[in-house]
Amino acid sequence: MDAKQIYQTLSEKFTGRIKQFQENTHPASVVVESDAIVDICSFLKRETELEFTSMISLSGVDLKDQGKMLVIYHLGSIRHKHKIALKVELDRNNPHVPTVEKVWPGANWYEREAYDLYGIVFDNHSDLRRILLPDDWEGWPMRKDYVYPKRYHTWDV
Amino acid sequence: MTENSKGYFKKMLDAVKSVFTGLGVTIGYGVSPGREVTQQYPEVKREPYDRFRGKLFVDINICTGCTACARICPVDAIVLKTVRDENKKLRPVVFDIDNARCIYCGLCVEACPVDNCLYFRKEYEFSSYSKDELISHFGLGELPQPDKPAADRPSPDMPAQAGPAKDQPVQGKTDETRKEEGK
Amino acid sequence: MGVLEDRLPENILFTTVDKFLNWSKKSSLWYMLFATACCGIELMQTGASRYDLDRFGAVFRATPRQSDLMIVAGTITHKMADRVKKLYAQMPSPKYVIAMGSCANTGGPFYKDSYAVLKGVDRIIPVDVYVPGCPPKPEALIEGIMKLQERIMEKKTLVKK
Amino acid sequence: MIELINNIIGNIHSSTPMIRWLVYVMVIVISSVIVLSFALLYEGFATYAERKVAGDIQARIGPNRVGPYGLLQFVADGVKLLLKEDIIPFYADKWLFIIAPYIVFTASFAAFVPLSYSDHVYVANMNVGVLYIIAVSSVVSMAILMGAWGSNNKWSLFGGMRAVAQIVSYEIPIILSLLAAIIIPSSLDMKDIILYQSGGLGIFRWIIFNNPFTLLAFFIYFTAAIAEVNRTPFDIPEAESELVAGYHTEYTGMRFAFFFMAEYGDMFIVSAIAATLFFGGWQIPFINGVAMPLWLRETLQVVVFLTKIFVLIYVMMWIRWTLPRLRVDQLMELCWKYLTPIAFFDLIGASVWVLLFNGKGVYDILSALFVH
Amino acid sequence: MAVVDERFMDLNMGPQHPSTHGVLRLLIKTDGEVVSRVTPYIGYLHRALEKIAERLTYPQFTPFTDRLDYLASMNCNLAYALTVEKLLNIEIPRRAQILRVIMAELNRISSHLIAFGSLSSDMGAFTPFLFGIREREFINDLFEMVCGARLTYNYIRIGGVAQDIPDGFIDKTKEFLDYFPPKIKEYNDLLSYNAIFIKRLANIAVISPEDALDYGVTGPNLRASGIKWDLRREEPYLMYNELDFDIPVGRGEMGRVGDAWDRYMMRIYEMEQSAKIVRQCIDMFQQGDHIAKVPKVLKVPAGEVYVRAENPRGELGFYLISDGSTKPYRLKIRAPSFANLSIVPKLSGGVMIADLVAIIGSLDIILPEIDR
Repeated sequence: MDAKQIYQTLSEKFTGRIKQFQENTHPASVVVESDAIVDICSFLKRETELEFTSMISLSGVDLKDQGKMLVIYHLGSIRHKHKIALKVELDRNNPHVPTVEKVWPGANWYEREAYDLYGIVFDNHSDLRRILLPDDWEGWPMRKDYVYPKRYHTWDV
Repeated sequence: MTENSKGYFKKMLDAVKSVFTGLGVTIGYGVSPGREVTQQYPEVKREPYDRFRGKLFVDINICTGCTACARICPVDAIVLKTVRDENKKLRPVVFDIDNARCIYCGLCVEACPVDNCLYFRKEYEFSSYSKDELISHFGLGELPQPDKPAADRPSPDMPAQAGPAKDQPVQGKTDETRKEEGK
Repeated sequence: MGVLEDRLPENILFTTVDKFLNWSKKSSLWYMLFATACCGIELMQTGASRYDLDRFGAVFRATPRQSDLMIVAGTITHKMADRVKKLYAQMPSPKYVIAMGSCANTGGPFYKDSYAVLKGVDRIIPVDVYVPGCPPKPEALIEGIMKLQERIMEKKTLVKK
Repeated sequence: MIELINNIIGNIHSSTPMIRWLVYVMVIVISSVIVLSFALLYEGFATYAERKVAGDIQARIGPNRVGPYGLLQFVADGVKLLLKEDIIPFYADKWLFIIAPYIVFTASFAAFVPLSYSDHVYVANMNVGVLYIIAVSSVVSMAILMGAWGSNNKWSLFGGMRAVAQIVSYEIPIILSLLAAIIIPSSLDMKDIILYQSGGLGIFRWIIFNNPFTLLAFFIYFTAAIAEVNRTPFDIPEAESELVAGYHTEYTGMRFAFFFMAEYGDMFIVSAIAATLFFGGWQIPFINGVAMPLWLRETLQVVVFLTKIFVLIYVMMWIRWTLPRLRVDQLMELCWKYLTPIAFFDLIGASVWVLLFNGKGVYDILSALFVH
Repeated sequence: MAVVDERFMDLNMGPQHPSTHGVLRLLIKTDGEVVSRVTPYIGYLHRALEKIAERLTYPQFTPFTDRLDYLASMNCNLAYALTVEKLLNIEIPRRAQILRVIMAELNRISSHLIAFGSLSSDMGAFTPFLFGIREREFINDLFEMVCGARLTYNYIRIGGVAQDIPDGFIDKTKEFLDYFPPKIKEYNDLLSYNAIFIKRLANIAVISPEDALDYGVTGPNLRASGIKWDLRREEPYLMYNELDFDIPVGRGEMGRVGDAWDRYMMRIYEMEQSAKIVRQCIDMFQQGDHIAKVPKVLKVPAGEVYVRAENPRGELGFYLISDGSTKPYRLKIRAPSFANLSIVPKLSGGVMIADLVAIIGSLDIILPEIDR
């Protein structure tokens, strides 16, 4: 199935919760409501026509100028060999999105990483801690307005 | 003989056989030391290939002071200061390369518009006791304007901080932290 | 050696003994198996068949307690820095440190733009020899070790400084 | 040694108690010094040899810078280890931590005593020599556990536990397989055992060739012996990739050196037992030594004995640098499911053989047949 | 206050441990030798590569991709170049494509050699590790010849490759291709089919196909689970669709499909295949440019792409958002080892400590790529 058909299937199933279809990205992306992400993901995984068996990647993006945060889920299917990106737009000041850990267990670490670097909170996540940076690190370094710290523990950064 | 006991002996035989196969491989090396591949470094030095990216050098006399190298350097290892001389030509008065920070990627050499101006030598043995020695200074240093001394250049290195004293006995307390680690 | 250290006058006998002690220290530099990043691979290759650090009497030990030399091979991040300090503290003196590669020297590629990398391992532990390169060739590392050996030979153990 | 003194100064048993005790003490001190220096020299060269053998097998050179051909490597290592700071971890159990290495070393060193290096060169001729060695070297497992527990380090503790389990288990196949050999000369005295193996061109009356069961017993013994001295593929107590450095993780400097030397000492001991019990000890192959002058014969015997030992040690090193290591449960499986039952049946077989052929070996039987 | 469960012992493995392949830290709950839970702690090598990418221009970032997975720098260079080229929409000259494939496959061999070697040294056999590095040196020489560095190549650039190959490179590569296959046989004799090695790895840490997909495991680890998924075939980039090579899939030769031995063996098979690909590429060589025309100041058109390539460790993906300037707006690196490692807690319930080492080794993770 190509991306257009996937989008149509989705918009039929989840009427009103799919916001937008962006065809010029590679792979084509579907912008969805943040509340619906778990339903959509489990639908995408279960449906035999789609069968997105694995989550390839999950990335956070800081759109500082628009006051938004993006979470982008790259999904792929081994059987049907198609790919799609799901996008969720979040409020930059209070980014919250439900976790998809239950759908793909592999999402666990990706979500922790997005939390670590962007401060995006994944609701109902089983173990939301910093993953790359030390636990006592301050700030969300991948945000565009991040100021580099001057000192860490007993030495200069 | 039951199937089970057959497996018992077969497994044993297979194991012994595979062990001896492995021993056969190693004894081949063990008895013929001529197969060694060691290059005895200080005596035998393999000449690096022509493209080897060793220490960076500048032919400062043909440098046009275009600063292309300093701009492309992803780690700011090149500190370059230029002034215009009486002929309105740019002269590099300060050209420092911090070999301790250089990542030997070769981007600067490719960016340099003058042939054989900035180039890698095949030199790689220049370890030192201090970090300052690793900075190579190429700048012309002749300063037409005496109001800009060489010490003015931004020091790329902060002074090394004093760590714990050398040969300091480590007993007792230092292990507390180790204990917490459980290691 | 604690009793005699730095106490004896300088004469031929003690200087010779000193030389012998230094010779034994330099000939048996057991390095710690401590590698973080790219340089670690070159460190392994230096210990492997073609360059064979064992020729110099240098073998690797897994535990800091039995090592004399810490070759900081690779990037040290702030998260790792405390561990490096601890490992250094766990080594019995006399102990030596070689900073191998640009990352350990100054932070190297991550000097400018990284918030997470320690800019030079000499900020947390004393370094004896800096080996430049990114990563240094195994030959360069061996040269660094030989330079350290020279330095060890110059040191005085028993004789007054 | 006592016999030697007797020869020199007459029968000391007839002298006054004072002199007798003095001589005893002197003898003990001198012989200890001789054995200790021999053991240390051997251990130094063994470490050097290990590195050279590893070098050969791995297509590299090994130590060659320190002294001619790197021969002084072990001197440098030893002196350096002496100079190292002596760290006793803060939370260690200090007494256990301190004495464990000495006990390990003493146990391995004490096993050098009853060995018979030649017809007349030996320290003490015990009539229970084999038993004594087995008994003394079992102390090692206790001392290793002491050190491991004393270090108060989890990796050390794992190493110590593994070592004890392993050494205690493998003692059983070792003793069973040794029994299969011992019932042929029916003596525990090293010298008797060696003398039993004389004749037959100095090679065919070796116990290993006595009957098929002794041949098998040797392989069982050798496998179990490698486990007994904690070497690859059975080096799980100090498995570098799993337990950092196992039971000696926390040891520095000279204390570590004692552990290290004890390992090589143990290698010598198990090889010496194998050489004595299976390979005719100091019996010189193919040469009839009776006609030689005494000093030449003795020297040759010592050389032959040491050669046999070193060949076995080389095999151990060769195995070490070839094989991967077993997991701890697989190690136990090998011991209890394979080696112990087989050794047991082997012992029965050997006993039956002795009963059937009245203690005669294959060589005796065949030569008797051909003479007729 | 936290409740301490006294049945279990907390054990901290790493960040400095001989077999964690870098600075991985594993917090292990054990009951004796049996592991009940493993929590990996990563980030000890987090160098903020993604942040650096946002602050550097596109060509400037290429050297940093070398340091992503330094065992396969060429492949990382390649994936990054492919990503930027996708946005730039430029045609790569044929010669550059062939060169890229040769370099990527040679690097795959050298990376798998380390995987092979480090697993063997984790299993306690040190010699195969050195043999692996011995062959790797040969490839390092080839790379030094072509681009002047042994490990961090910075050779595959946006638009092509940095330099054309020097004289003699083809001959030397052919020499390597003749030299290499007999060595694979040696590895198999020495290690792959060794009974101890099989016993250590077969049926250990079986990854079922469903789990593999759920956790996003890719590369040889996925193929070992029986799923024939190789991006070189599924989404052919460069000229992989013209090349003839097999994709080895785990068959459970020694145990179950997807066990540690299968994962190990995938790499041996893939080395053979890569050698085959290089040989084909050499025959296909043709004259031409080594790099396409790329402007000196590179402005990449605005857009979003996710491009992935088959690295030795799995799928390396770059998600690039460009805003039309000279610097990336966001560059997300999807590292294969990151996903491969995340399955470790799932795999390691009820295994033994020694198995844990086997699991980490057989997954062949590399830390700089995980931590970025």
